[in-house]
Amino acid sequence: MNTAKPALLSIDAIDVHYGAVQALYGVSLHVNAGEVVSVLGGNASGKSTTLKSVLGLVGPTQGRIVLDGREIQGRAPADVIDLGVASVPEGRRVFPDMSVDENLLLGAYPRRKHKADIAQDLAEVFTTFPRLAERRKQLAGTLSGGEQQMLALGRAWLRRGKLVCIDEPSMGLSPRFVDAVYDVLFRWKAAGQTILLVEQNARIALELADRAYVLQYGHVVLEGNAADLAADAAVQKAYLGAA
Amino acid sequence: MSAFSPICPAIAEYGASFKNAVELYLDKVNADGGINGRPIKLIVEDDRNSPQEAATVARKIVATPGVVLTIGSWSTTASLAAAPIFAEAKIPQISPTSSHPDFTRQSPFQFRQNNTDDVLAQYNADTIHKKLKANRIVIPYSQDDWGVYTVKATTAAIEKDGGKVLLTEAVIPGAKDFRPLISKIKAANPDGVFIALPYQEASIFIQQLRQAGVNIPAGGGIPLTSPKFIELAGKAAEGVVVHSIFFPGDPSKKAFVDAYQAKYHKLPDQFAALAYDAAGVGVAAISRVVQSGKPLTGQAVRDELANGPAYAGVTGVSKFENGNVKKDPTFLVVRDGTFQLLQQ
Amino acid sequence: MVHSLPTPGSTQPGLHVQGLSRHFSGVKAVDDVSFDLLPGEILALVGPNGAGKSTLIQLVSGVERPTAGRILLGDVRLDGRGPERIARLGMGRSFQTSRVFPALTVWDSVRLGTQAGLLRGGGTMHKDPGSGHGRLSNPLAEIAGELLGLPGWRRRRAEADARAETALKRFGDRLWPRRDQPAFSLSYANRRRLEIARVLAAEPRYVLLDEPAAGMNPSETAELTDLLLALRAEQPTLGLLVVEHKLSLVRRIADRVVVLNQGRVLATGTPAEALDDPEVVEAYLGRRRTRPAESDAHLG
Amino acid sequence: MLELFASQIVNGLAIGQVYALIALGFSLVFGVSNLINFAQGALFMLGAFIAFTGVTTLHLPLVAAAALSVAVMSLLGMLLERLALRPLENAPYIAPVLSTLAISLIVDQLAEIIWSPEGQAFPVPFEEVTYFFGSAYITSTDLLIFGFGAAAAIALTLFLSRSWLGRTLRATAQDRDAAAQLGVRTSNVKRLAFGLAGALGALSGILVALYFKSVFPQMGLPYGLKGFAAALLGGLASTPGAVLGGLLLGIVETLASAYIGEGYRDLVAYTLVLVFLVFRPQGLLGDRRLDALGGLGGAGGAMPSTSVLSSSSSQRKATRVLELPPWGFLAVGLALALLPVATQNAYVLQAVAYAIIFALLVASVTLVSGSLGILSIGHMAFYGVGAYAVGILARNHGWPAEAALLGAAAITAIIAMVAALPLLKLSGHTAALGTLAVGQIGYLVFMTWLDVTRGPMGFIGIPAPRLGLLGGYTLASLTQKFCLIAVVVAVGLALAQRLLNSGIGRVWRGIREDRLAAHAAGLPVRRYILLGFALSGLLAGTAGGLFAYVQSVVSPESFTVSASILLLTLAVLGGLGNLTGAALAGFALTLLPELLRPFAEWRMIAYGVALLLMLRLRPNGLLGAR
Repeated sequence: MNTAKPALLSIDAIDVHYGAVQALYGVSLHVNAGEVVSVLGGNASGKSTTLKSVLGLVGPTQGRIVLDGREIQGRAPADVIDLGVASVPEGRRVFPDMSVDENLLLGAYPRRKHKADIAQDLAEVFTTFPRLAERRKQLAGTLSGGEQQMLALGRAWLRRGKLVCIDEPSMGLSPRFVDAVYDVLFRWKAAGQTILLVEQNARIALELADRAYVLQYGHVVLEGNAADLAADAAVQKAYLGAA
Repeated sequence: MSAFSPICPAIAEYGASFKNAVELYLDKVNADGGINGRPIKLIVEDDRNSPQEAATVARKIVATPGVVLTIGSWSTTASLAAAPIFAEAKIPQISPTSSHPDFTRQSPFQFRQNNTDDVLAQYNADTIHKKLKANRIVIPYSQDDWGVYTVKATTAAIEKDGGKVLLTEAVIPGAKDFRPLISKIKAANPDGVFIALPYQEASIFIQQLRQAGVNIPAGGGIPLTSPKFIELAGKAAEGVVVHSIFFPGDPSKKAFVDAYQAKYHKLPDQFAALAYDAAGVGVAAISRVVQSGKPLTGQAVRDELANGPAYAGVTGVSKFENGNVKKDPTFLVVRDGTFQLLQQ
Repeated sequence: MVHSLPTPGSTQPGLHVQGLSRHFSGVKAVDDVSFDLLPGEILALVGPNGAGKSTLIQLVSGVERPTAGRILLGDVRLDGRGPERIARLGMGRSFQTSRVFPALTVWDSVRLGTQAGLLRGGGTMHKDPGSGHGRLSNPLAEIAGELLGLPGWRRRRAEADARAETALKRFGDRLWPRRDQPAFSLSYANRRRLEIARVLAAEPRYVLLDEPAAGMNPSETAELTDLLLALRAEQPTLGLLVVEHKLSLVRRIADRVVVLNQGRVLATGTPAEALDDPEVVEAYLGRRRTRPAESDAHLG
Repeated sequence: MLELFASQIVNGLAIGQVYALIALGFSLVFGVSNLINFAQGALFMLGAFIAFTGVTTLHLPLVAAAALSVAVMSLLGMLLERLALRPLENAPYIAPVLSTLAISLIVDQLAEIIWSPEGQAFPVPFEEVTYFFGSAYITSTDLLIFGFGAAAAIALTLFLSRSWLGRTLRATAQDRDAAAQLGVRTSNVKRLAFGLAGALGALSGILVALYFKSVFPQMGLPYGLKGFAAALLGGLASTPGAVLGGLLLGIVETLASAYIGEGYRDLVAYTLVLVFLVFRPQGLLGDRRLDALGGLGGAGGAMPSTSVLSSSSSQRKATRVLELPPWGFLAVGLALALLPVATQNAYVLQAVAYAIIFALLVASVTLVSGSLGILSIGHMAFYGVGAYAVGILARNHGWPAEAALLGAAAITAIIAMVAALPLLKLSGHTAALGTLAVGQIGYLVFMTWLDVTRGPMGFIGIPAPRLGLLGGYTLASLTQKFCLIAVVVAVGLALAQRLLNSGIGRVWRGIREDRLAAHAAGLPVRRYILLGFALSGLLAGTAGGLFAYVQSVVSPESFTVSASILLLTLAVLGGLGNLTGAALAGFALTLLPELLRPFAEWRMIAYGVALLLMLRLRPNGLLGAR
C-alpha cells in the first residue's frame, strides 16, 4: 500500500470506536510533503474522525499513524501540534470572547518564543485578510461566519506548520465565502503547503486536491488522483449530484 | 448491672467535659466496688446537639435493656426533643445544663443540675448592674431557647433593680461579623454590655467590640465561664465578669479538680462540674434503690431522685423541687488570661 | 384530508412580516424586512451567511423579540408573544442545530410534538386558527386524566399518538424502526428528520424550516425535497418558509424566493427571477473563480 | 444618623473585601472550567487551618506559615482537579459540580476530625491598630486584607490579559478543544487554574482568620457561599466583578443587619442573590456565558441540550434503567408496614421510619433535579415547610392527621411553586444557584420567624397523629405512627411514579433535555415547571409532615443547605430522575449510618467518597438515570 519514499503523514489501518460504535474500519491513507490530499464522504462516513485521529482528538484502537517518522497515534493534541501540525477545526472554533488579535496570536502558541517572527507573520495575515485588520480589537464572537472562517485560517497559518489539517471549511458558508476560503487554500497550495482536507463539498475539494480518498461507513471505498476521481461516474453520482 | 447514658452534644468542648466528668465519677465508684459490688456501665451517644439526633439517640438508649438513668443533653432544645421518649420509657433524665424552665415541666422524669434561667437572670443582672455598676446596658443575645429567655428575664431583672436596657439584639448562631451591631452599640452610648451569647460568638464579639474602641465593662452568663472563651477572645477577655456555680480555684473543690486534671490534663469547667454532680446525684439515688431491696427500675430511681435527701456536690447542694435545684453563684473576673475570684 | 380554511372575517389570511428589524448592540441583523407567506405557499429565504435569515426565523417564532416592525398571522399579532404561544397558534419550526430532546426516545420525542394540541382539547394546531390564542385545558384535568386514565383523556392521547405515528412514518423506514432508540443515537441527517417529524406531528398551519437539508448528501437532499413536495400536495393550505443554502432544493420547491443580504431584502420573486438577479448573483454566489497566479501566493 | 450610616458603609466595605477575596477564587475556576467549584469554601477553610497549624504546632512565623499554606493549597487545588474533575471530563454535565460538592463534604468533615469541631484562636503576631474617623473605624487588619486583595486582583488581571499562560487560560475557558488544536496542553492549564484557585483560597482563608482572629472547621460552607454569591453578583467569570460583587454584598448585608436586625443579614443577602438571578443573571459586569451554562453545547457541534444529564461528548451511552411500577411501591410499602410484627424495638422502628420518610424526600428531589433537570440544592426548605405546617395545624389548630398532612402538603406545594417562580427562566448552573438561594432563605426564615417557628428554639409539643376518619383514633405509639408513615409514603411514591410514566413525566423530561425545543413545540413550559415543583413540594411537604409527627419537635437545623446537598447526593446515587433509585438511596443511606453510629463523624466522609466513586464509575446512579 505504502509508497516507496516515506510520506509526511501516513495512516496505517486504523480502527476508531466511539463507545460501542465503530466509526473507522482499517482506514489507511498518506500525505506526501507538498501535497494536498482531500478526504471526501457523506455524513457519518468517518472523514472527520480520520482527521481527528491525526490531531489526537480521538484515539484509534488499532493501527498506526506516523508523522514525519514518529508514531503519533494516541498522543495528546498538543503533542501532535508541537510536531508541526496546524489545524483549522470544524465549525471554525474561534475564541468568541477574545479579540481578533489575541485569537491570531494564540495560533502561534507553539512557537511563542520567536516574537519577531510572529510579529512579521501577523502583519502578513493582516495584509491577506484586510477585513481582519479592520477588526483587530473586535471580539471574535461578533464576527460573521465568513470572517470567523478567515480568522481560523489566519490563526492556523500563524502556526507555520508543515502539515495543515482542515475540517469542512465550507460548512455553513454562503457560496461567496466558500469561494473566498478556497482562494486562500489555492494560494497555500501554490506556496507548497501540505494540506489534509476533509470536505463534504466534493466538487470544490477535488478542484483543489492532488489526490483524494472517498470514505463510506468508515471504510475507504475509493482513492486516487483528484482529477480521475472527479471524472469517476460513481463519485459524480454520489457526491456531486445536481448542485 | 445498671447503666448510665449521657447524651453528648456536638459542641465538642461541652461534650468532652460531660463525658470526661461522668467517666471520672463512675471510674471512682466502680473502683470502690460499684454499688453493692455491681459495676455501673456507661453508654455514651453523640446527639450532635440536634433535636433529631437527640430523639434518635434517646430511642436507642431506651431500647437498651438495663438503662435506669440518663444524663443529658447539653442544650434545652436537644434535651426537650429527647424528654418525651424518656418519659414514655419511664427513665429519669438529668440534664446537667438545660436551664430553660420548660425542660423540667415536661414530665416527672426530667431533672436538672443547674439553676433555671429565672434564677440565672437575677445573677446576670447582679453581674452587670451590681458588680460592674453599669446602668445603661446593651445585651446581644443568641437567638435560641436560652438566649431569648435570658434576654427577657435579665432585662426584667435589671430594670427591676433600677438599671436601663438600651438595646437588645438577636444574633443568629454562627454569626461572626459584629461590626454593624457594634456601630449601633456605639451610637447608643451605653456604660455596660451583658453578653448573652455562646462563648464562640461571644469571643469574636468582645474582640470586635474592643477593637472598635468601646471599652465599657462587660459581663456574661454561664457560657462565658468556659475556659475556651478566654482562649478564643485572648486579651479582649480581660476584665469580663461572669457568675458561676463552680470555680476550680475554690479549695473545697480540690479533690475533684486534681483528679480531673490528673486524668485529662486540663482544668474542669462548670459543665464538667455539673455533669460530675449529675452522675453523683444519680449514683446516690441508684444505690438507695439497691439498698432498699426494691427492684432497680427507672421509676424507682426517679422516685429516689425526687424524694431523696439533698446531695452536696462540687457545684453546691442539689435538692430537687419539681426537678429543679437552686445553687448560689460565685462572681469571677478574667485577669491575666484566667478566671479569678472577683474582689469587691 | 380536508382542512378548514382560515377563520371567516380574517381580513388577510397568511403570515405577514411588516417592517421587521432586530438590532444587536448597533448591528442591524434584520433591517426593515417585509414579506408575506400565504396559505399553501412555499417561500424560500436565501442569502449569504450573516444575512439575517436565522434571526428572521427566531423573530417569527418568538425566540427573539423584534426591535421594530410587526408580525401578523391573519389578524393576530405575533410579535411580543413567546415561542410557545406562537407555536400553539399553528406555527411550527425547526432549528439550524436540530434540537431533538437527546435522551428521549425517538417516539417520545415526536409525541412531545403532539402534546400542545392534546392540551387544547385534542385538536391539532391548525383547527383553531387565530381565535382563543392557544387556550389550554385545566392542569388539574390533565393530572386527573393521566393519573386515573380517564377514558376521554385516553382517547385524546390515542389520537395524538396516531398523529405522531403518521409523522414518523413519513420518513419511511428511516425513523419508525428506530422509534425506541434514544434520539442522541441518531445520525445527523436523521436528527433533522426527527425534528421535522416532530414539527409535522403537531399538524401546524405554517412551518418554518431552518436549513433542513444541512448535513444531507445530494440523494438525501432529493429525498427531503420530495417529502416537502408531497406534504404540500397533501395539505394544500400549509404555508412553508424554508431557509436553505442548497439552491437545488430551493429551485425545486419554492413558489417564491426572498433574498436577504446584510439584514435587508435584496430581491423577491420566483426562484428564477430572484436567483438570477445580477445583484443577487454578485452578493450571494460570488464571482467566478480565477486561479491566482503562483507568484503572489506566499501566504494566501 | 448620617454618621452612623456612613460608619455602617465602612463596616460593609470591611467585610465586603473579605467576600471579594473569596470570590476571586471562584471566578478563576469558573472562567477556566465553566464550573462552579463548591469545594472552594473547603479550600479556603483548609488554607486557614494549615497556616494555623504552621504557627501553633510547627512554630513558624506567620509569613512562613502563610507561604506554606499557599504552597500546600496550590498543590491540593491541582490534586482536586486531577482526582475529582479530570476523570469526569466526558461525564454528564452534572458530574463535576457534584464532585466538588463531594470534596467539600469530605474536607469539611476531615477538618473536624483533625482539628476538632471547635473554633481555635488564630495567633496574630502583630499589634492591631484601629483608625477612627468620627464614629467609623478601620483596623490595620482591614488595610492588610485590602492590600492583599487589591494586589491579588490586579496581578490576576494582568496575568490573564498579558501573559501567554493567561491567554491560554482564557482560550481554554472559552473552547477547550480549539485550544488543544493550537497546541495548548489544556489539562495543564486547567490544573494551573485550580492551583491558583487553591492559592487564592489559602490566602483568603488566612486573611479571614486574621480578621476574626480565629479559625473554625465550619467556616468553609458559609464563607464559601458568600464568596460565591459575591462572584455571582459581580459576574461569574469577571475578576473586577468579583471585587465589586463582594463589596456590594458586604454593604447590603451590613445595612440589613444595622437597620432590620442582625438576624436578617443573611436573609437579605440571599434574597439579593435571587433577585440578581432573576433580573441580571450575568451579574454586574456580566458574562454572557452564564446564560449558555444551561448547556447549549451547540457551538461545539455537540447536540444542543439543556439537560444536566447530557455529557459533553456527543456520544452517550444508554443505560439500563431499573424501576418499580406504581403498584410496586404500594407492595413494598405494605410489606414495610408489617415490620412491627417482626420487631417492636423502638429504636429500630424509629430509624426505619426516618429512612422511609427520607425515601419520599429524596424522591421529591429527584423529581425536580432529575426529571425536570433543575438541580435542587435547597430542597430541605420544602421539607421544613411541611414539618412546620403539620406542627402548626396539628398543635395550634388541632387538625386531625389526614387534614394536617394534606394541608401541609398543599401549603408546601404552593410555596414550592412560589419559590419556582423566580427560577422559571433559569436552567443549568443558574437554576441550581437559585434553588440554593431558596434553600438558604427557607432555612433563615425558619430561624428568624420566631412567632411561627420559634426559630432555633424549635417548635415543640406536636401531638401524636389523630385520625379524624377513624373517629379520632390517636396513633400514640411509635408502631402505629410507623404504619401510617409506610402507607402514606407508599401511596405518595406510587402516585408520583404514575405521573412520571405519563405524558406529564414525558414533558418534564423534554423540558430537561431541551427547553428551547420544548418552547418551540408549543409546550407550556412554565406551567409544567410549576407543576413539577408543586408535585415535588407535595411529596416533600408530606415527608416533612410525617417527620414532624415522628419527632414531635421541629427545629431549623434539620433543614440546612448541607442537608439539602446530602439529599441531592442521595438522588444522584440512586440515579437522577429514577424514583425507585431515589427511594432506595434515601432509604438505605439513611438506615446504613445508624448501623455505623459509633463512627458518626466518618458518615459524611463515607457519603462523599461514595458520591465520588459513583460519579466516576456509574454516573447514572445505582439504578440508572431516567
